[in-house]
Amino acid sequence: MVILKDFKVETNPTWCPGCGHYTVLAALQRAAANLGLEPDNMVLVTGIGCSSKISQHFNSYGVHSLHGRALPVATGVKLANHDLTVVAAGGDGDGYGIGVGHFMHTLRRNIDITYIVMDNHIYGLTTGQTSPVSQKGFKSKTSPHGSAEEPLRPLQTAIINGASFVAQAFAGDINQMTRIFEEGIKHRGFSHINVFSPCVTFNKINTFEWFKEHLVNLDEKSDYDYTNKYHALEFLDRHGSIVTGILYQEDRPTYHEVMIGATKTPTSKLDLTIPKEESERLKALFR
Amino acid sequence: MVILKDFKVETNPTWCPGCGHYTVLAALQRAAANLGLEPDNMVLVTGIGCSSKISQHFNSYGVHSLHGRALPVATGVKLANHDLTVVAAGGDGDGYGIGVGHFMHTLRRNIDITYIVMDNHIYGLTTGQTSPVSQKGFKSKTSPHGSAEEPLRPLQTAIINGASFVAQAFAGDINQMTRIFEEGIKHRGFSHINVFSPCVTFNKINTFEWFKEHLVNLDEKSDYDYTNKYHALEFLDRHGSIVTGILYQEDRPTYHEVMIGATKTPTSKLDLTIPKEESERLKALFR
Amino acid sequence: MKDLKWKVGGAQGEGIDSTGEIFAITLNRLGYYLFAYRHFMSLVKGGHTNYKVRISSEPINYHGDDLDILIAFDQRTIDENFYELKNNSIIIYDSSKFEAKTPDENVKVTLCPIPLYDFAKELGNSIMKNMVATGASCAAVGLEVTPFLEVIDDIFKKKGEKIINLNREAIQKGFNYFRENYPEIKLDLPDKKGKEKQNLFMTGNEATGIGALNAGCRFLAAYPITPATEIMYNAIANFPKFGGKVIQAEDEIAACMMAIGGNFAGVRSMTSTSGPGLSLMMEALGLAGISETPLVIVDVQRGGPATGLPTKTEQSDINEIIYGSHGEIPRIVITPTTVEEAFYYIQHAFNLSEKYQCPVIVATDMFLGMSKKSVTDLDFERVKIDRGLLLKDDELLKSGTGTFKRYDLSSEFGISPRSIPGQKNGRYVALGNEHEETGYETEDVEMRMKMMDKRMHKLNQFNPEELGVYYSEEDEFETLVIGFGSTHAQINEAQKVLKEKGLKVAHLQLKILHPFPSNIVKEKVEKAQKVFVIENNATGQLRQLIQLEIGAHVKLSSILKYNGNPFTVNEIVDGIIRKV
Amino acid sequence: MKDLKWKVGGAQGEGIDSTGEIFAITLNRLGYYLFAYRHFMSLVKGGHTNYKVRISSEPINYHGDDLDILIAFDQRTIDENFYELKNNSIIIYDSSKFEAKTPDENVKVTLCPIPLYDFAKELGNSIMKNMVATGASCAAVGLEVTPFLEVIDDIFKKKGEKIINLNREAIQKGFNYFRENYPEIKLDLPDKKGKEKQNLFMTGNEATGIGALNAGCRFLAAYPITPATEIMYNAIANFPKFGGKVIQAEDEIAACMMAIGGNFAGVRSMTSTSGPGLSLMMEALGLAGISETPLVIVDVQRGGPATGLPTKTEQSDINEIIYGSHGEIPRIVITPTTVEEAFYYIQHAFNLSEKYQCPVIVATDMFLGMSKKSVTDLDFERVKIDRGLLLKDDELLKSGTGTFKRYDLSSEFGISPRSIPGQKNGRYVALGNEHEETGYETEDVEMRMKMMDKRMHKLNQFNPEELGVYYSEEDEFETLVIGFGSTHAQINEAQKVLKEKGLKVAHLQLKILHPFPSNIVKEKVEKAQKVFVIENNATGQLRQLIQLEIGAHVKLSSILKYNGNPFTVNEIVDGIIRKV
Ligand SMILES: Cc1ncc(C[n+]2csc(CCOP(=O)(O)OP(=O)(O)O)c2C)c(N)n1
Ligand SMILES: Cc1ncc(C[n+]2csc(CCOP(=O)(O)OP(=O)(O)O)c2C)c(N)n1
Ligand code: SF4
Ligand code: SF4
Ligand SMILES: [Mg+2]
Ligand SMILES: [Mg+2]
Repeated sequence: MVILKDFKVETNPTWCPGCGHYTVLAALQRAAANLGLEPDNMVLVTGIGCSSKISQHFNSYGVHSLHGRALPVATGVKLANHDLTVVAAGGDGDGYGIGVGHFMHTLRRNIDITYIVMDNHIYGLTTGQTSPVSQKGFKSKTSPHGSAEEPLRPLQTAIINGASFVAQAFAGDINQMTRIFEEGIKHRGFSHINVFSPCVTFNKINTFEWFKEHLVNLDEKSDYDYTNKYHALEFLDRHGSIVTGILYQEDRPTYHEVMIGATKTPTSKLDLTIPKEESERLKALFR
Repeated sequence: MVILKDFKVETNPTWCPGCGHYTVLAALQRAAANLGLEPDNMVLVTGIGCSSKISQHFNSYGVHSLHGRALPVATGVKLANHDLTVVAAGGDGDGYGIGVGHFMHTLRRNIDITYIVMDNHIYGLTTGQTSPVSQKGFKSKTSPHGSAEEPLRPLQTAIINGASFVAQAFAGDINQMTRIFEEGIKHRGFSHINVFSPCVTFNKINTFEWFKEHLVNLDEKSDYDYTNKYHALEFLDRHGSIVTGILYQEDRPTYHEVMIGATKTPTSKLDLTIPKEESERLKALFR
Repeated sequence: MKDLKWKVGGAQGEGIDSTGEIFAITLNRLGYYLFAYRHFMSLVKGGHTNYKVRISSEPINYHGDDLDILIAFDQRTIDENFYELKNNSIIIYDSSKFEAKTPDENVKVTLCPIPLYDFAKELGNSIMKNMVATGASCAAVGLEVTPFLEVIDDIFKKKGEKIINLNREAIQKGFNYFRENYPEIKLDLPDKKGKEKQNLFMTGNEATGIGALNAGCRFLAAYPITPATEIMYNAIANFPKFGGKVIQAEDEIAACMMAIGGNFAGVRSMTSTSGPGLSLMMEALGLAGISETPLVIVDVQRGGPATGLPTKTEQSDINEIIYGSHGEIPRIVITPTTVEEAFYYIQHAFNLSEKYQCPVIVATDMFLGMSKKSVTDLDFERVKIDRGLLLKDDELLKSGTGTFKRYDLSSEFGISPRSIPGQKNGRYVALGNEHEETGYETEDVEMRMKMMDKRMHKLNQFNPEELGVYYSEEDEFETLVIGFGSTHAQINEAQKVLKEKGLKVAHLQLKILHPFPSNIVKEKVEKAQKVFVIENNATGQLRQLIQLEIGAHVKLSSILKYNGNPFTVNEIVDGIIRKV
Repeated sequence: MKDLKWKVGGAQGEGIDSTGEIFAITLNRLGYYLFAYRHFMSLVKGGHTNYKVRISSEPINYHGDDLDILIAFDQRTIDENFYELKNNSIIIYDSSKFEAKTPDENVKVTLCPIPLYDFAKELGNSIMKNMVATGASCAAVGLEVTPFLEVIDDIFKKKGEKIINLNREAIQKGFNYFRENYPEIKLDLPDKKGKEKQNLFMTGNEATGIGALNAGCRFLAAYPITPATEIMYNAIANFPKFGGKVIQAEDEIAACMMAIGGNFAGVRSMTSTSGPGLSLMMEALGLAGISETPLVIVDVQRGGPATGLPTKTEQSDINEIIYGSHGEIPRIVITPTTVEEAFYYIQHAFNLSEKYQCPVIVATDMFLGMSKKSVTDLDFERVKIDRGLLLKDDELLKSGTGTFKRYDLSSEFGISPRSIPGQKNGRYVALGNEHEETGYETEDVEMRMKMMDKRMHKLNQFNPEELGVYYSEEDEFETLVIGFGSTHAQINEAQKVLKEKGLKVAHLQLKILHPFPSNIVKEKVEKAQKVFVIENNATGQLRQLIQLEIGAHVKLSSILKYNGNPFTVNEIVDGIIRKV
């Protein structure tokens, strides 16, 4: 039996005390244990940032890749062996800044991975610059007079462009977050989970308290219909996107089931020998 | 007085006969002439693709840059000299494939440029591969069994993420297209104009005829409210995005007016000398 | 070696390629050895394109300097290709469209007007002019029409009876017209030495694709780019049968990162691209290097820089391939010289990449990648799959549940055994930061040095000469000619010409550039009085490598070509003669 | 040269930096010459960090090998820095937190426990322990407390009376405690030779930012990355006053492309980054090269490859900087050696970039970029803005309305005059494809050659030696030491030590690597019996450049360091002595 401990590593995370990323790690460990996943069958792929260090602190296979590039690596891993549970994770800068192009394309392909964005509305590791989801007017070292840019709306963008599971969680509510992670991992297809995970060191605006004050919890709305895209968009809009819960879910084939060369057996387990008659057939193509 | 001829170059475009891009070029030339723009005060920035060759065929300053990178170049040009009329253009592969990250960030900044995407649902110049907006099931050399991916929804994405002008035109209707270009160029802020511009050589599905059959013209809908985002989203959804007209428009400050270092005088026209008292002040910052 | 050179030219989009193809496929099936070169422009319709076929009695890797038969669909074809025509050559042209003018009276050329277009129109489809021309070509080289008709049957099988018959008729028309009107003209084909229907007719790109498949590659992530896209098409056509997967990535960064992910997860994975894409992969390359993840990149080079000359050939990415990516990583750079080698060397690339757990870049170019040749045979057994130090499940099980040392410093030659996800007890994090033996991030100065040394010294035990150097085996020579990659054939032919002229010339062709095969290059350079380095680039990148690795600056002299076309034999001969 | 070295260390996030800053700023204002080096890790809190200040009576560019005073907030600080402590040095440590242990009994060190934390607590804020330590430091070096209090007043001006008083009190407390408890301890400061409140105290990054501003740069597009982000901060703080603009791009590709757009539109524009960002700019670099658009890139190098050692120094991007981007372009690579040069050379970079219409890369590193030194003065007049061949409005008007030949082949040295958008009659398309004189895309073989030659020969007239080589002016020497960039100071000091030991050593420091200053390097290398090439990288990238450009393989020998830290003087001295 897999237990929580199996997903823990010996060394301690190097995050600042109180950082939201700690609870995200804990929730992911719980979710994995609750689902009875095997650490050896999981791969956690991350980009670069404080948040992206989570792949070093979670006991599974992992790739701590390059800034903004978690999703293509995760895609490669999944397509190589679709029996693996693949989770991609990173920060808002990583995923919605430099990496937003991969985000758009991975979600529309419906690759069967869970993508957790630890969104603190700031660049943490590089010590506090404005991120693409920082609020308009947000002051940081790179926007001393307040950000002049409209923040991106990743959840809405995901919903509109074909993500089949879209949810939002909050590092201040580990129980809901754990449940959402479980649902996201169970979901067959691309699961996009944005987690408000406050940076206690550099973001003095979007703090745990701030989120607690503003957050609307979908679990408390019994009439919410998470199969309706426009319902989700409208709801997000009404609440300034400060909502937690499962926003949208849809069942459709995942990429590795329908892509060129789709196989039941994971690619990594295939026999590589090419029988004589096949090599002759291949040659004959050129005669 | 500027006339249409001023925007024409001597050499002929190298597009295939009948390619939609011809009319896009013509409409842009007309729009520029109608608006009385000076060719010398215009910059047309493109990426790489058949469509992106438009910068060579339009008589203004131009940059025919790199695949997917028209928008950052256009941004640099505009911020360097905001008195210039800056138009960015390219294909669907260029803008929504490799370049979609720049698209997202440029639009949310509301850089005052007009971005024309000549959308033929295919990669033309590289002789026919599936593009990120090719329909699901679309067959091409890279998706012989039909595309397995959900196409991106660029218009909806633009509307949701803060583009202040979003419209769609059709190469088969040069008059409407010209009007839309004029409005887009006049609009202060980021104007996103998607133009259905059929590739007569490689896309045998989304042809001129196909579009003519399916297109809904917003100009004919007197009750359409282009100031309402959700109205626009819903309308696009209802018509499978095959709609022409101005979908959404909003008035808000453009980036160069509110960014760090915003000036009335274009940056390129500033005097570069640093007076003695200023150099002394600068040095004093380090004492 | 007797040969005959034939070329068809016209405007892009007119079907020039398929005319060339049908002509060439037929001759290949008959047992001739061919080499076919495609010239085209970076636009879809209009622009001049041509397809040249050299026909020989022996295997060849170059389409030849000159020309015996030119089929011209427009005057531009004549203007642009006339300089290639030999004395006593012929031009078959479409007399329904234009009156041919020959730009130079000194070259004796026979004009053979044929109303190609009119014939086609008669058949009801102007595109048939290509087939009429094919028929005429058949007559001009003195072949019977039957084998051509058979090829037509095969190729248009799926298109139905009607199309087949139309094409057959067109060929027959052209054949008959030529026989009747130019009975005296017959350009001799060389002896046919190959067996019928035996030789394969394929491009370097196709050989790369099939080679990768045979190497056990089961995942290709790529983004379309000329002249590399064909590798992707080939994979799409052939990987699925073997459970292999192909994905069209959103850009080259993603493509390369996907391939890294695939390799990490235990599948031999690659990406194929050309210069612009390669430049975008520089950061990813470093990740593969430091995380010791295998990775194979194929760069089909084209004219640079930036977008440069997208449909032309060049060998100018070598510097970036060897030196690109910030910081320092081990890597292997292979440059196959022929279509056959494109097949075999991609297999070595996968073996080396897994053996040394480092990126391997295979650099071909548009000339090698898109030219087609008759290949006698491909030996699918020659290069055995060797997956390097991949731990077996039971080895890992025995190791206990303690943390797995993926980057074990005590490993021999610095190559630590790998585990792959799914294996028990093999968990680790592959990362782009400096790390400890377990993969955990570190900034410790000692560990940093040890890990850098581990990585940078991995290749010390690898002897690049074993993999790939061709030497012409002269015992005595004065002049040494060095090239790499696709220039092999022309240098080879040039060497013969120079020898006939009495020069003592040896030829060294490098098939690996990094690690540099210093020993043999040094030995030969030292023996030479003068060394010519032949490259399809403007700065002499190989010459610079030789200077760096060997020295001998004063002996070295560059012969460079960077106008987008492959070298001719004559250019090399001339270049050398002018300087010795 | 007498000097004193002081260091404060503790956990990241404890305010170590500001302790160092206040101590250093005060001494700088007093007229001492300082060099301050920051050591930190790639995580935000926790981890060991320290701030070292070397105080001298003359300008210096290195923080010194050893240490006189260590302020330790934890035992780790002692453990990690003990090796630097000289005999008779002191450790001031926080005795309310731990009991100091010294790892080596052979080094005579006086321990000065002070209950820093308890004092701070008494004041009501634990962060005040830093100020207590500053006060103690002040006493330890025998200074009066007043100048420190003045600095406190200045720095906390905006924070209000209360904070100021708290800080003042804390300093006073530390000062008094030290005086009372360790009256016998006073480490002598060197003579103070500078004028009070005269020297600037700044980092290489700050000098780069201010230099760019003075060069007329009015647009910076960048993406945050350690250790380059400071340049962006500096621009944000100072450009707007002069109408300059700064944008935080979405990634480095965009940043570089924006800078190209800005330059195209006539504004001197730049981007600043470090290795990973540089790798992403490779394709854009080629675009600037072929379109002949000026572009300045600053690469503040850090430990590679990939994410590598993000907060450590290295000189390992040189290969990519010189050889990166597919295809071939002209470029200039400058490597300033001091903070002052960071100021002047960025100005040359802009002039050269506009003069030669090609990219210029300024390669500093984290050591130079983030270390702070006392700078006597910066001469804002020294490097005049020279915008190269920018056409005036009336010149263009005179030219008539015919198509403008942006890439005029008849231009002298291949440098064609430029127009900028908005100018009448200057319209053209800047492009990444090969092009004609007007900028129109071409695949013509003749034109291609001409354009390549034009671009590649532009720099022939540029003499790199004029720009940047330091030579120590020995007439006679046996050993030559060559370095580039930020290693200047340590090599310089090492040279002195070696001379004292009787070795005949000369020192050549390169400030430009491409085009390579071959003449002087050749001349000196030829004179030398043995040449040592000192580099902060693992493969000897400069040594390789010398081999490539000069030859002399056997004379050359590398002294390399690649553990993330700058060289010590001793490492260089030892390295040389061991080999001569
Ligand atoms: C190509 C590249 N550019 C820039 C960086 C520097 N960098 C490291 S982390 C980071 C941002 C991290 O922000 P985010 O993803 O939001 O994560 P957080 O630290 O806030 O959790 C940046 C810009 C890098 N490592 N690589
Ligand atoms: C970095 C890079 N990758 C790939 C290419 C090859 N390429 C040129 S154009 C193009 C696609 C063009 O499609 P689109 O933008 O839709 O324009 P269209 O030709 O359809 O008008 C591609 C993939 C390139 N030039 N650069
Ligand atoms: S800097 Fe912010 S995001 Fe990073 S570890 Fe600290 S609190 Fe968390
Ligand atoms: S290939 Fe398609 S997009 Fe390109 S020019 Fe021809 S018709 Fe137009
Ligand atoms: Mg963040
Ligand atoms: Mg397209």
